[in-house]
Amino acid sequence: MDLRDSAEEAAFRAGLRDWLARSVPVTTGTAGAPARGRWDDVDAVRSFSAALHEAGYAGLTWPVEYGGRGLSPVHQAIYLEESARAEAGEHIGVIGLGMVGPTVIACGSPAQRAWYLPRILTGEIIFCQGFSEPEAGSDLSAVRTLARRDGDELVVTGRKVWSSYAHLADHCLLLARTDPDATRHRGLSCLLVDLRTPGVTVRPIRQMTGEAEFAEIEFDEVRVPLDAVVGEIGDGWRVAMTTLAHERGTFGFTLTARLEVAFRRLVATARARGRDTDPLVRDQIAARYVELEGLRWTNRRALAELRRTGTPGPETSVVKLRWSQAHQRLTALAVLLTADGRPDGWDRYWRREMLRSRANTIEGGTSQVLRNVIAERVLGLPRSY
Amino acid sequence: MDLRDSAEEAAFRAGLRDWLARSVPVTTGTAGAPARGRWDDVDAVRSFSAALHEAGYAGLTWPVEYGGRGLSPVHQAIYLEESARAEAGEHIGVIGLGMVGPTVIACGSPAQRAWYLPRILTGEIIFCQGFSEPEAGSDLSAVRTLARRDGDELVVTGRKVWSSYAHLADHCLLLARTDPDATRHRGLSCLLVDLRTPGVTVRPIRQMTGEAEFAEIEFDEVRVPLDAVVGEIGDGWRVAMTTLAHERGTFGFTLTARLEVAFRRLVATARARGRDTDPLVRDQIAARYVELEGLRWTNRRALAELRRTGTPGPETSVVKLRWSQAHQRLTALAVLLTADGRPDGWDRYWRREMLRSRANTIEGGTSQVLRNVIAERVLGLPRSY
Amino acid sequence: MDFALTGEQETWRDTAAKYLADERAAGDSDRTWADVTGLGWLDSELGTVELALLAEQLGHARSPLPWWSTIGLAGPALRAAGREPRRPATLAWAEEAGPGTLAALLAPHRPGGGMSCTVAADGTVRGRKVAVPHAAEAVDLVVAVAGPDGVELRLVDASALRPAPTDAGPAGLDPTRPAGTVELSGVASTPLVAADASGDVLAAIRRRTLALLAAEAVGVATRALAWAVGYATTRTQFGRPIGANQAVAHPLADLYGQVETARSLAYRAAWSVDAEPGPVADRAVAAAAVAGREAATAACETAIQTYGGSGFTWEQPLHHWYRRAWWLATFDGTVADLRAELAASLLDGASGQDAPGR
Amino acid sequence: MDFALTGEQETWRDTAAKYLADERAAGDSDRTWADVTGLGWLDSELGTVELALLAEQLGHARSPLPWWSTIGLAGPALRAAGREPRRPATLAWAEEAGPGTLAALLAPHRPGGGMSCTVAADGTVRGRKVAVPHAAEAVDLVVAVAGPDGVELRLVDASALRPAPTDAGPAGLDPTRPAGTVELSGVASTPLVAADASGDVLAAIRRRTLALLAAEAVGVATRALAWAVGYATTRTQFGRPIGANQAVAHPLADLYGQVETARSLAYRAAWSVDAEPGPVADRAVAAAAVAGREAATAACETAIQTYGGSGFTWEQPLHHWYRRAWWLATFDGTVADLRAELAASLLDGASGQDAPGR
Repeated sequence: MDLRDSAEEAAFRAGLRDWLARSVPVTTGTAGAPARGRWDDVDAVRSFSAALHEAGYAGLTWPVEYGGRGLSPVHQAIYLEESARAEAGEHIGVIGLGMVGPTVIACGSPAQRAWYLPRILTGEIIFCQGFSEPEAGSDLSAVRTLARRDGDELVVTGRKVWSSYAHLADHCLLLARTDPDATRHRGLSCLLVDLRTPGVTVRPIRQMTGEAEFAEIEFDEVRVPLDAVVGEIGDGWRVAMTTLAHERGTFGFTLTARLEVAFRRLVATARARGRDTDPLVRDQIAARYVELEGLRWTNRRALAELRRTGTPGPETSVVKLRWSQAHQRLTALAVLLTADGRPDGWDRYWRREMLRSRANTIEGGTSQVLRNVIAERVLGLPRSY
Repeated sequence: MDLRDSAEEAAFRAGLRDWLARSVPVTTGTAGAPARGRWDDVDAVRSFSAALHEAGYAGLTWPVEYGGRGLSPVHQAIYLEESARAEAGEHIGVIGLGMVGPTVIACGSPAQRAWYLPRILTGEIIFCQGFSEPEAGSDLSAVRTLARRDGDELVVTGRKVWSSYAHLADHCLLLARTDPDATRHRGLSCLLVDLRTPGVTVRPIRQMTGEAEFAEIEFDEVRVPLDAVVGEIGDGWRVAMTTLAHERGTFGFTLTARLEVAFRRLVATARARGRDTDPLVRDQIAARYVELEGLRWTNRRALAELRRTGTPGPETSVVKLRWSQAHQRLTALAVLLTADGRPDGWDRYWRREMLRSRANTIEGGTSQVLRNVIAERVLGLPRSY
Repeated sequence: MDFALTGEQETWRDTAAKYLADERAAGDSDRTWADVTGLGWLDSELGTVELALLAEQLGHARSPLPWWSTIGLAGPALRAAGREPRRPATLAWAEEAGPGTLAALLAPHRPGGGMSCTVAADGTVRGRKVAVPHAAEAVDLVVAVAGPDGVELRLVDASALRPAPTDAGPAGLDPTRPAGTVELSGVASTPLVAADASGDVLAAIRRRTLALLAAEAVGVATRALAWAVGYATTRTQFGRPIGANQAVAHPLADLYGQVETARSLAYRAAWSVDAEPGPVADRAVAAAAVAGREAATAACETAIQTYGGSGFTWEQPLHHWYRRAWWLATFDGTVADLRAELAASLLDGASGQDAPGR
Repeated sequence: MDFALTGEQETWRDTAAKYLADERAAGDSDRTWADVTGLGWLDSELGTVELALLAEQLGHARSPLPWWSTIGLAGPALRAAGREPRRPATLAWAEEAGPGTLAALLAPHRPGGGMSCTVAADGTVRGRKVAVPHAAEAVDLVVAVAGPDGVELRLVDASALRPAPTDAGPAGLDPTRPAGTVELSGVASTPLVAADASGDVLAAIRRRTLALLAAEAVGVATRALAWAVGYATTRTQFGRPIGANQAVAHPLADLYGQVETARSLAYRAAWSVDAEPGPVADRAVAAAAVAGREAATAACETAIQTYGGSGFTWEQPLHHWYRRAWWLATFDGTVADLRAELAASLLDGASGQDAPGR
């Protein structure tokens, strides 16, 4: 056990930190408060993504043969920590890089690898994920979107919701039912679909913050070639689980690094408002710090397990659950600190962050479902649902 | 809506308060801390019970024809409030007065009424309740204690647990299965059993505080005359529900009045320890006060409903649930206030109260079961268990 | 001792609920104002319990009307001068460098809280007020100003102001609870409450306003809980209603308990404002405000979680109530401030010892 | 960056667990002490991570041994003087009118905290120490006394004391964590740490002790969680295991998350004590102590609730662990005190700005 960076890791971190300091565009909102919305300026995100790729920071953990750097998850974790601390934006292909690409590497055909992977790395192709449906909710095996075989094509009809940034994306990894007679998680297939195909309609979903980070995608008799299927027909459940496993991998680092940025802003807000001497506020800030630190070191513990065994430790399952609560508590505290009616930019910033945080316990697995999973799969309790 | 006592209620309260001031024996523990254990000195409880009866404060709501005062539940509530504020003990027949007596009045035979009721009022007979069983837990309809018919007698064999003060009692209201072939809540009967009958063994259950307020009762071929059955044979579920309904009636007032005593002691402790100027402690004390007040006025709202409609309002169902949490939080706070290693009697007092309070969310209906009941019966949600 | 609403009170509440459920109430605000005036919601004989029952229904409907500011913030000052609040009205007290909250204005160690708005001998008032609720809508403007003998309350006709009061946007998350700035550039004013009585009237204003908003918060919480229960009963997942999961049902059961205790405290506080004004009512109001505000926020958050994905969409109306809940949670201070006030009442000074008794 | 325990560390932990699970470990304390000495638990080459792994297992077993006071409270002072802790030892610092906690003794604004125990020129010490952990069991007694140049740490042989140190009963709820009074009536002492170094050594003592107790708390929590999971899996009610109820299962899932994050922080703090002593380790230790203490109490409370009626009987062993959890929750201050310390480190002074970075 040694929690210091190795010499090689330290060098990677130093180089990255240096690059970030030079390359992250400075954006500031009113009165020193952060500019709103990570994705408000899509052109800026695109050009930063290109810079990331050029500097070799896209696809860190992808195998070298597919254009990646072949580095360990620890490097990926360092990348996520440092880019969050530098308040750097994410690569525009965050879903392609983190989920779809690894899925194509693991389950895709040589032709799929050759065509999609380089384009994901450069940001030329932007993927979204089409798993959730209005009626299915947390129950992916209840997917109803139909992909009917018609000669060399599949004809897709159905509706997907909660697809992150689908309105920015041009491709979608779609989970659809290819065998309408098979129930539950049998008879599903995963397809790589170009969203510019006729019959696709993408409608942004406006969140309660007033912004749209998600979209619904409607497929109306959309014709997709058979070679768009990832793996075999009927293999969709396994492929989708591969995708979700990659989502869980080092995603905890992304979340925790975002929380650290939020914590730093909380401290700055408390100072700016002169509330950092209030004992109740100090107690709360310390409590939020303990939560942040707990997540940070649990991530690292899970990473050590991932490196040793190839699968993340069971601790991983708690990170999203606890992160979402910690983030909600932090933003609510910040709103209270800025609720004295004196507008200075921070008040609007925190209100928006607080509203947005209410989705944290729902998106990417509701807290209720996560507790079911922990109870059943980690603790071995009897199935309760 | 008028929250003041009526003239008649005010007179009753004043008389009671005056009587309590004269009659409650003063008991004080180390360094001003309260003496431990409400029932430590059984002789004192007996003589106070006799005094209560003599002064007309036993059986306030019982009909006059059965030796009661025929007063409204409001008077009972006033009695409970005032006696708790005076830190008066309870009548030794608290279960007989509050639950068994009313059950005998509602469901018993004339002979049972004539024999039991006056003796409950004077404290000559002390009742306990024999409902819970080791295997049945929260599920009363799973009762296994058997009462086999043998001529003019029933022969009882089985084991009851969590019977409050059964080691002080000489009689028991027992729920037993008279028809072993009927399942669930059919085939049950309620019996009035003299615990001095051969074959009965009472063993106190030591709680984690080190004290014993509960006992288990073993029945080994105990012969009970047929006329000990309350209501009809096979009618036990209805009779038991009558008993439990009486438990719920004004029990919230007892609980809340006890919480008020605890709150006063909390404030006294904070002052004695010089912690009443600590902003975090002040915030906590205020939060506990809001909880106490919420219970107090919810009780009164429910009582108004009881008086108007004869059944307590649905708010009643939340009182025990929220009271138990409020009491646990209060005692935990008090332990922290006295945890500085300076023993003064209060530290031991609060530690014992805190340990005891852990049972609050279990005894008399676990919080989990109470939430089921509220969800299903009050909110109309689908059955979840 | 009778905590039951009278039949008249129940009818009063139900009539209000019925009107607010009608789409007419959601229409043009001038017409709605005329309606509620006609319904008697501004009548002087209403007790605080009746007003609280209205406030509860207005919270349930998340009405945008400036009724609460007219009745709660301006009403007591107007009535103290023998006037009836009939037109949309509000109170202007906060200043940039002066008192931010009513509590600060009333704090015994800083009477007036360093107020810089003043009144001249000819009755003209001068200065700037900020964070004035419904500043742009109010017709009658009660302003707190520093006179020669202390804080006075005076009436200004908003239509006479140049520049007109501005709507600086929502005072928090709820766009239907805007606040604005009022420039008093030597404008004429009418005396309402002199310096010797203003402390009592301002205390009464705060007490009444917090009591009404506590009831409003209970209305918000009730509506959110009802939505959540409805959704949990009808929405199916994994082949059964989601409310059949204890993970969904038990938080709603807890919430029911939280809302009902908050309701008990809100009604009791409203009664107390009329029946026992002074420290007892102040404690009752603070306790009700803490419980009501916490219930409203918790109810909306639990409802959003119960709805899952759709809970945080713009189209789902829940967030409008959540925004109101947050506005309520921070009006004139936070629940932490209210608890600090309660602690002072319970722990400091001579009255502390007896406080828990009531 | 590698957070994994080494194979040696895992073996070390498992050997300790195996020994503590044996009934021999629950027997005569002298024999157990000889055993653990033989097992190397007092060896000087052990790092704080290895010690924390032991402390975790001792918490899991709720061992009554004064190992933690020997290694944590006395060890650093003995080692600073080139001595090895082999016999049961402790530290005496608290005084009736002087410092109550180590934190108070170390507080920069009151060095020594008004200590009245003194050392004479001939090395004899005089005064009274209170709340001394394991006072009656310890053979080696490290005492903090006021010398001419400041606080000194000196060694007293407990067997030389007249009267002998008393066991004043449990310092809290756990009878296996007693504390007592030590009368120093001019008894001979040996110098361990001079005034110029005592501040650093006392800080190291506190850091190490809090880190070990954080790990012990994680052990307590782990045991309680395991019991609760076992009971929820086997106990049936209404015809199925109670763990099939989300009302039972979900609190255990939450608890698992709480315990695992506390474990991460405890290991990290232990590592930090050796690798980065100073403010970074102090923050790491305080965070671990907060999380560990809260996890231990929560785990025992959830376990008691899971067990239902039997959970609060004396016969059910859970309450012994709950008592230990409460002792841990209040040792040398509460979690609120620890959070105040964290807040000072994060918010005050120059280092605050960078603090969140580590």
